[in-house]
Amino acid sequence: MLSGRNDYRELVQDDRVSGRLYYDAAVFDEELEKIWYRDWIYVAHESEIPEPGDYVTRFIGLQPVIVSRDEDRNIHLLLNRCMHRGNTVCQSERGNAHAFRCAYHGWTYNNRGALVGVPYAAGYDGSFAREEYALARVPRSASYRGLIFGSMSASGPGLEQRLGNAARLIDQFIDLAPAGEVILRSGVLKHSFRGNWKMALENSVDGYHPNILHHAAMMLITKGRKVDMEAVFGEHTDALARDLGGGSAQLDLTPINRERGGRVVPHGWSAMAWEQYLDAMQRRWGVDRAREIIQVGGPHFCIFPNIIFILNQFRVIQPVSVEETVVYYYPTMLKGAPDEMNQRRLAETYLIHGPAGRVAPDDFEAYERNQEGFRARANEWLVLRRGLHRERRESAGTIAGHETDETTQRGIWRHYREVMQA
Amino acid sequence: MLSGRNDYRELVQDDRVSGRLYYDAAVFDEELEKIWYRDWIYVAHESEIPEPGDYVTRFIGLQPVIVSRDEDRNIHLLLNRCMHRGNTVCQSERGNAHAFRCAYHGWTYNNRGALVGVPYAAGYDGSFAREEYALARVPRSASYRGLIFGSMSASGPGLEQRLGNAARLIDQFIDLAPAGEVILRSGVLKHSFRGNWKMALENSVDGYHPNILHHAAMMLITKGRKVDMEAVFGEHTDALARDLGGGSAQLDLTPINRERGGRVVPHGWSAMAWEQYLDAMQRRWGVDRAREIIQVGGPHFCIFPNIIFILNQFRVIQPVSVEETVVYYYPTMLKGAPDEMNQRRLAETYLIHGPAGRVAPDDFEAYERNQEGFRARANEWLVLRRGLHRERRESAGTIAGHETDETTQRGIWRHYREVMQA
Amino acid sequence: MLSGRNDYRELVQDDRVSGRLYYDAAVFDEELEKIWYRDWIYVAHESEIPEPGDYVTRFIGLQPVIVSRDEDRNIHLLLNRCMHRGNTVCQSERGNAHAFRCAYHGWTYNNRGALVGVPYAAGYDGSFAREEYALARVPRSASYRGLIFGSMSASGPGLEQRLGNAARLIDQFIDLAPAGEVILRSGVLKHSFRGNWKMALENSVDGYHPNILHHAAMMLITKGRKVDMEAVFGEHTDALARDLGGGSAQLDLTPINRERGGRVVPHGWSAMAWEQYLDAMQRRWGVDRAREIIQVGGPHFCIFPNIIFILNQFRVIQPVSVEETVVYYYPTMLKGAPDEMNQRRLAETYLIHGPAGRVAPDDFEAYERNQEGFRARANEWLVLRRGLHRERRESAGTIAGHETDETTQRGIWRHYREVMQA
Amino acid sequence: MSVERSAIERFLYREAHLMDNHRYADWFALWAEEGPLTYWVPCNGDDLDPKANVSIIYDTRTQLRNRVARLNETLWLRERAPRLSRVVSNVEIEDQNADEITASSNFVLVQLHRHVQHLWAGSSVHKLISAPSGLRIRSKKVVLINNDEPLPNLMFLI
Amino acid sequence: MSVERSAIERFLYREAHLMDNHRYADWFALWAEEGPLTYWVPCNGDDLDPKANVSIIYDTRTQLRNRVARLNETLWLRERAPRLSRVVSNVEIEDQNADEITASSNFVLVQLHRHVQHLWAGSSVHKLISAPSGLRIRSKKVVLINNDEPLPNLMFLI
Amino acid sequence: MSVERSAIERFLYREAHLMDNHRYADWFALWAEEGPLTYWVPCNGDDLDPKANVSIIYDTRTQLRNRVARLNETLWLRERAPRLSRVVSNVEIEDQNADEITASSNFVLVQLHRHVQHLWAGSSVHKLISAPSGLRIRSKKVVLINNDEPLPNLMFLI
Ligand code: FES
Ligand code: FES
Ligand code: FES
Ligand SMILES: [Fe+3]
Ligand SMILES: [Fe+3]
Ligand SMILES: [Fe+3]
Repeated sequence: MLSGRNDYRELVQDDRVSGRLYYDAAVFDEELEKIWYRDWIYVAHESEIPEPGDYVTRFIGLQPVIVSRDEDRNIHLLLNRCMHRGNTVCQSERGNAHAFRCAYHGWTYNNRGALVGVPYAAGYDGSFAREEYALARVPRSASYRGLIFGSMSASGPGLEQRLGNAARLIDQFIDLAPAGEVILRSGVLKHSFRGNWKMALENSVDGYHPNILHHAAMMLITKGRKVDMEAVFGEHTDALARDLGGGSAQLDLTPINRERGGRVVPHGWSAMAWEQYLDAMQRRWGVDRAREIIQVGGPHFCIFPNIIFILNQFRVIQPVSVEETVVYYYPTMLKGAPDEMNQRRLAETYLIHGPAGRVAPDDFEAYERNQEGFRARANEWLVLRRGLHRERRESAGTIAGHETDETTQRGIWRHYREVMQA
Repeated sequence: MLSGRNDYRELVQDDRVSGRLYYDAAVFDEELEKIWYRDWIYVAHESEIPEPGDYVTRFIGLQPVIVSRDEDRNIHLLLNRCMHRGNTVCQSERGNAHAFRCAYHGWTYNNRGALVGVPYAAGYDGSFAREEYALARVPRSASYRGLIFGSMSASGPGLEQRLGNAARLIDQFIDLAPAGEVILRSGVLKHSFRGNWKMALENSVDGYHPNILHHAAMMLITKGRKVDMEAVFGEHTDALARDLGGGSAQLDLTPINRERGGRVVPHGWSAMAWEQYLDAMQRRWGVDRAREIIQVGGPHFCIFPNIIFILNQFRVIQPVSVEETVVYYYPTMLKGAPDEMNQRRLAETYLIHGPAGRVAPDDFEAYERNQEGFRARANEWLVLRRGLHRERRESAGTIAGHETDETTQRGIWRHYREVMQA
Repeated sequence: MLSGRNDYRELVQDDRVSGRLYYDAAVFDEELEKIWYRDWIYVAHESEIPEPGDYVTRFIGLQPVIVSRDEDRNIHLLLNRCMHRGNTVCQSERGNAHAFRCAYHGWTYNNRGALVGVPYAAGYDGSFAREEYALARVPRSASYRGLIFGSMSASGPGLEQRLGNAARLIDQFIDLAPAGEVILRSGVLKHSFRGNWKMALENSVDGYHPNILHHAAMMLITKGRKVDMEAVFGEHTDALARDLGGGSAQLDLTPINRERGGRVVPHGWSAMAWEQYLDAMQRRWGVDRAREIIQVGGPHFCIFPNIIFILNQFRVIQPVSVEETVVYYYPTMLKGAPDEMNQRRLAETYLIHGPAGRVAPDDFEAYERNQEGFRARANEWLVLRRGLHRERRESAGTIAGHETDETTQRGIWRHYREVMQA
Repeated sequence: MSVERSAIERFLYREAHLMDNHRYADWFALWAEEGPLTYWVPCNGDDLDPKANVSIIYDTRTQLRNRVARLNETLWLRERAPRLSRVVSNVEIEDQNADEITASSNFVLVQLHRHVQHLWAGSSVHKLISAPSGLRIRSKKVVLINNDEPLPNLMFLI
Repeated sequence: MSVERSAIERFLYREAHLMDNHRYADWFALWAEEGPLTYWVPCNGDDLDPKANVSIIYDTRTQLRNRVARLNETLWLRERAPRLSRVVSNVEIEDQNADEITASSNFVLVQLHRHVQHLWAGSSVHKLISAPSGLRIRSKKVVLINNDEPLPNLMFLI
Repeated sequence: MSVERSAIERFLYREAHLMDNHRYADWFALWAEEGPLTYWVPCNGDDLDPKANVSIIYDTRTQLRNRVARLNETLWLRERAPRLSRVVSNVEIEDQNADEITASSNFVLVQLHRHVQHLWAGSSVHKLISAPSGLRIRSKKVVLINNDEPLPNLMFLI
């Protein structure tokens, strides 16, 4: 019925999309059904719940989920809803618990979701099978390099298949860790805006805006240093905007990083830390591969619909309503890297991102101005044609354009149209 | 059209109901139509407006109603809406007025609703019949033992027929007054929660939760006294959960009260007050009947959809939206009982109930957790099967189960399905 | 589809209208389509943007509009939405700018709306025609005596035709200026209420309520002066309520003004200012016409749907949602009149109107009581029959009734039914 | 003359109390008995010339008296007046000379009207004189944070 | 005895700090050790006789002790207690005699519970005695601006 | 050295005034000219180690200077900056020794941005030194009531 209302072939065209997709509540409901409750959604990283009993609570779409680790170190994605009358059984966003007890009538579930306690049991006779009252599970869950994804749909492509080209970028991000793992245990910044979630996804791979919208931050970066931001995000950059397929997209700064020897070596590092890190990397990867990894540096990309990798951080998009969204920023530590390096990664996250950061607030102001602008209906189109004439298909099936081009947005929307029209 | 959308035979099953009934705005609209604007709704008690001119303002469903007493002591249920352009004509929740004057153009109505004043009358000619512009009346109203009910439907079963088995429990509540009347003139506690109104109704006759959810209050009750709460609300209680029919339900503590000599004699009473009360009761009812009344004590029950009798209080449920509800607590005084006793009834109300009471906040927290839990949709069911195997039909046509069983909720939902499916 | 839902012949009858028109969101959506995005809507006065580059931002219905004056002094009505991705390009409600630069990617438009700047232009090839990306324009705009109106519909009757009888009343208002112009450059009072916009329009020409609702203000006016308000707004007034056609309506105080020599000469003026004014008026209009203009004084009327002329002020109605409305009050200065007189006009505006004025808050309280009253649905009608028996058709095709009669409201609703049923 | 900040605070607290409780006449009695008075709540900004621009409130003595009378007489306010509670803080003496003290303060005012809570916030500048009967207001300017936004009825003293 | 306003302020700030941080026992220790106590939050108005009308809170010593115990014991409050921050201002000494000080104050309290911010506002009257250990509360009355409106849970100290 | 609470209050009111009015440079001048500085707004709780966990703000001198520069330069803030008004209250001197004063306070800050009013609330702890030019801030910690909730832009001084 909803899909009857919206024709996504009309609303999403190759070089433009309708503003309606950002404010129509019926579109949002349909997105819940066809994207958030069907696709693979990133929920958490295994390192957030390292110990048996550790848990975090998250949302898949609008549904509350507990991500718990049991005594056998297995991970479970459980709906946070008592099977008796539906109270939430877990109130905290993180903690350690071997059981979740519902406050209302005391039904108790272990961290596998099994119903292990029912007060006044005589009220239920033999026909009552406790197994039927285990906490509902997210139908499918899977991990890749410690990233836990869940899907509310029992069927569909597997996680790795769905990740496609994005998988090797996850590798690129994590291989920077001498121990081959990232650790998310440094808290999270939570940043909200009054606007549609898709703006945050598109913006994450929008290479056109940084020098303009973030001019103040750029001023601070360049001040008293000879960095030409035009050669990074501007006209004469060698970086690329890449459509990875499946709605995933990348800003590929590799060419620049190669020259600069890789983003992971910010200026002002102690030589010692650098030595330590290089040494650890070489021991793990060998000299050449280590140099390669370091030079290429961390990738900048997004995986449709809700996770973004930028600098040292995971960024997660959480829709709240058609025009309310929250973005979570998780700093990631490189296991096996010197503390100095990881502290730097931590600092970069809060200095640059979040509500009071040097960069993120600009984007959030832009999102809210965008949502305001959508009230003008005389012309409903958003134009996505930038660089259409100069992008090229790559061997991997990906499409590469100039860093400032909208190749990335077009990739996101092509996938969106496909899943929404389905 | 709405009923077309929701199949209540599907949503309400014998041993489970769908969470959708608590959050779907279309269900709420249909409830207004089929329950709140069709059934008998409790609005006020006669003792709240003892004198000619006294009035209170209430709501039937979402519609504002004035309950007034005229100079002949007759009671009127009038819609609080000027017949000219629709301003509310009464702004206060209680007071005494012989006329209601609309501030906008000064049309004035007496407390019978008759239009008695129209400024600049020459603007209306003979074709203007004032009788046609009396305040709209609630189509039907009736009283039972001083309880005033109104129905927005002109036809339907009479009040007493609708009350059915609940009528004698109202008697049981009020017969505790030596003068055979209760008085509601001690104010009202107003307590709100973000959740659906039905949770408050079900909870009122939920004998499963008290010892668990209200453990802190129970601790205070039992502390330094040998009361076994398990023998009241727990496994080994002799109390019963009873489906009275018509959506009304009871927690019958009679067996316990008998042993204890009746709830109405809390420990720590002055002997004198006790003597006085006993004497007054016997004078009215005779020795045996008085003892019987006192031993059985006050009943604990609800009448579908909006009034609850617990301890010494009337509790009224007011829906605001599909997930906003207000509960009103009215302490009741026993006419002819010693002041000490009535003051005790008053204190019991505010110490135990309301936003800062010893018990009620636990339930309200549970309601809000419930509404949160309903956001998890992987499994939509609330389970109502507790005690299905051990309840029994009684001669009166009622059904009795163990005090902790969901016999009561099943009764509420059976009636709900019947009226909503109609 | 919407019009399918609402039959306006049923909801709007000759002597009564349904309360549903004030609270049904579907009606509001249909009003946007058939009134706010079709009819001529007042947006601003030319004197608000006297200089090249001056602009103000307004709304037509819910759509944000920039009203700008270019270097050739031409006026443009532009949608405040960047043609790239839709950010608002102008953030301020008034100012002077030769260009509007979008903060997101820096697209820049001149105050004619032309796209004059695109950063990193190489991203767009020859197929990108800048002309296609000028800011969208309000399809039609036109001025009358400096009042700028816009229409979101490309076709329809011209402005003057639409103004009809109201045009000469605009003349009457503005001819009071010796220089034949009014100036709006004294700021604006912004006053909001929780209620439907139509109440503010109807109230503006409701001659029935002033002495009753505004009794306190009347008390101040009459206190220690022999003014009989009954002879102005009451039973024995000679003033008229007039349906001007097309939804416009007037309270015609001419008869009274004639006796009093015209409202424009408030008591307590300095003789000198009076002389100056008279002299200036006579020089422009000649002795007789000047006297005529002054005696007749300023008109009191509204033009459907959103502009009202009362005393010295323009009043503009801005719908926000079906039950949220903002009213703007703009004091108007008479060009060529003595400062003393204009300061008096200014003072009259803020002393009488706005959130803390002597009169307006009464109306706003009434609107909110009205919206509350609409929750009572037992009787949905608002009665508009006042004076039906004593109104008469005039030569101009207008209809005149007693000042206290609902001739004006009936005119508004007849037009409303016509456009909504279309 | 020299006055302590604490004396100013006491005075402003007193004024707040009278305003919160709609004691119009008692509040009016806090104003200077002689000389020109100004009660100013600017509009469309914090400092536009009130002679050339609308104000939310711009009262001289006569208008102030009329305002108090209007509030007193209004029947619908008696039926249902807004409930008010405000905190006054950040009291500073900006200037003090022989015949006048200039004091600034901030406030947060919570209003309840028709079951809806509304928050008012801003800062005030009082010009006070020290009369035999104590401090008196010569002029008061209230800068509302939202003085360029649509406002609901302001039918109370601020 | 004579106490400065600033001493009262310090005491009320201290009390606010304990209430904001749910330090129930420490807060209870601010009350007088002997004699009758009253902790009163009126309902349906600001002054209805608590012996004849419901109150939101009307505690004597025993009930106050029970309230503290109840808050301490409640498991769900430990799972998720409201976050509180209040400003106390407009502190005035209403009356002061040999054995008792009457102080009034206003407050604005911002509460965060279940991700929802809620605003509480009103005024308080404390009757204080000066014990060797410092000021102690003999009675406290809190007038909420919305004491005749439906209220959400008030499961904290106010 | 010994400083009165009223002197601290005056200082905090002054700071609030500068913050409310986006006077970034003047505000920065309130900080100590030498030695390490810390401006900390914790995240995910009130006290997580800022070396191991994200903070909403955790600035040393350089970063603080950068923050001020960033706010100064940002064009869109000039187009439309948030309007602010805050009350600071419950000022207490927690500790005072030879070279440092520790003062705590609570605040309620009303923000207006894009026609929407938003309420910020929490408490602050200032560590102050007394310089010849007056009190100066050595460190400031602001505990927001909602520091574990999603926050809108905090593009002003708090
Ligand atoms: S709702 Fe969880 S135990 Fe009843
Ligand atoms: S609306 Fe009541 S008199 Fe007109
Ligand atoms: S949205 Fe305006 S330039 Fe991109
Ligand atoms: Fe960005
Ligand atoms: Fe309960
Ligand atoms: Fe009016």
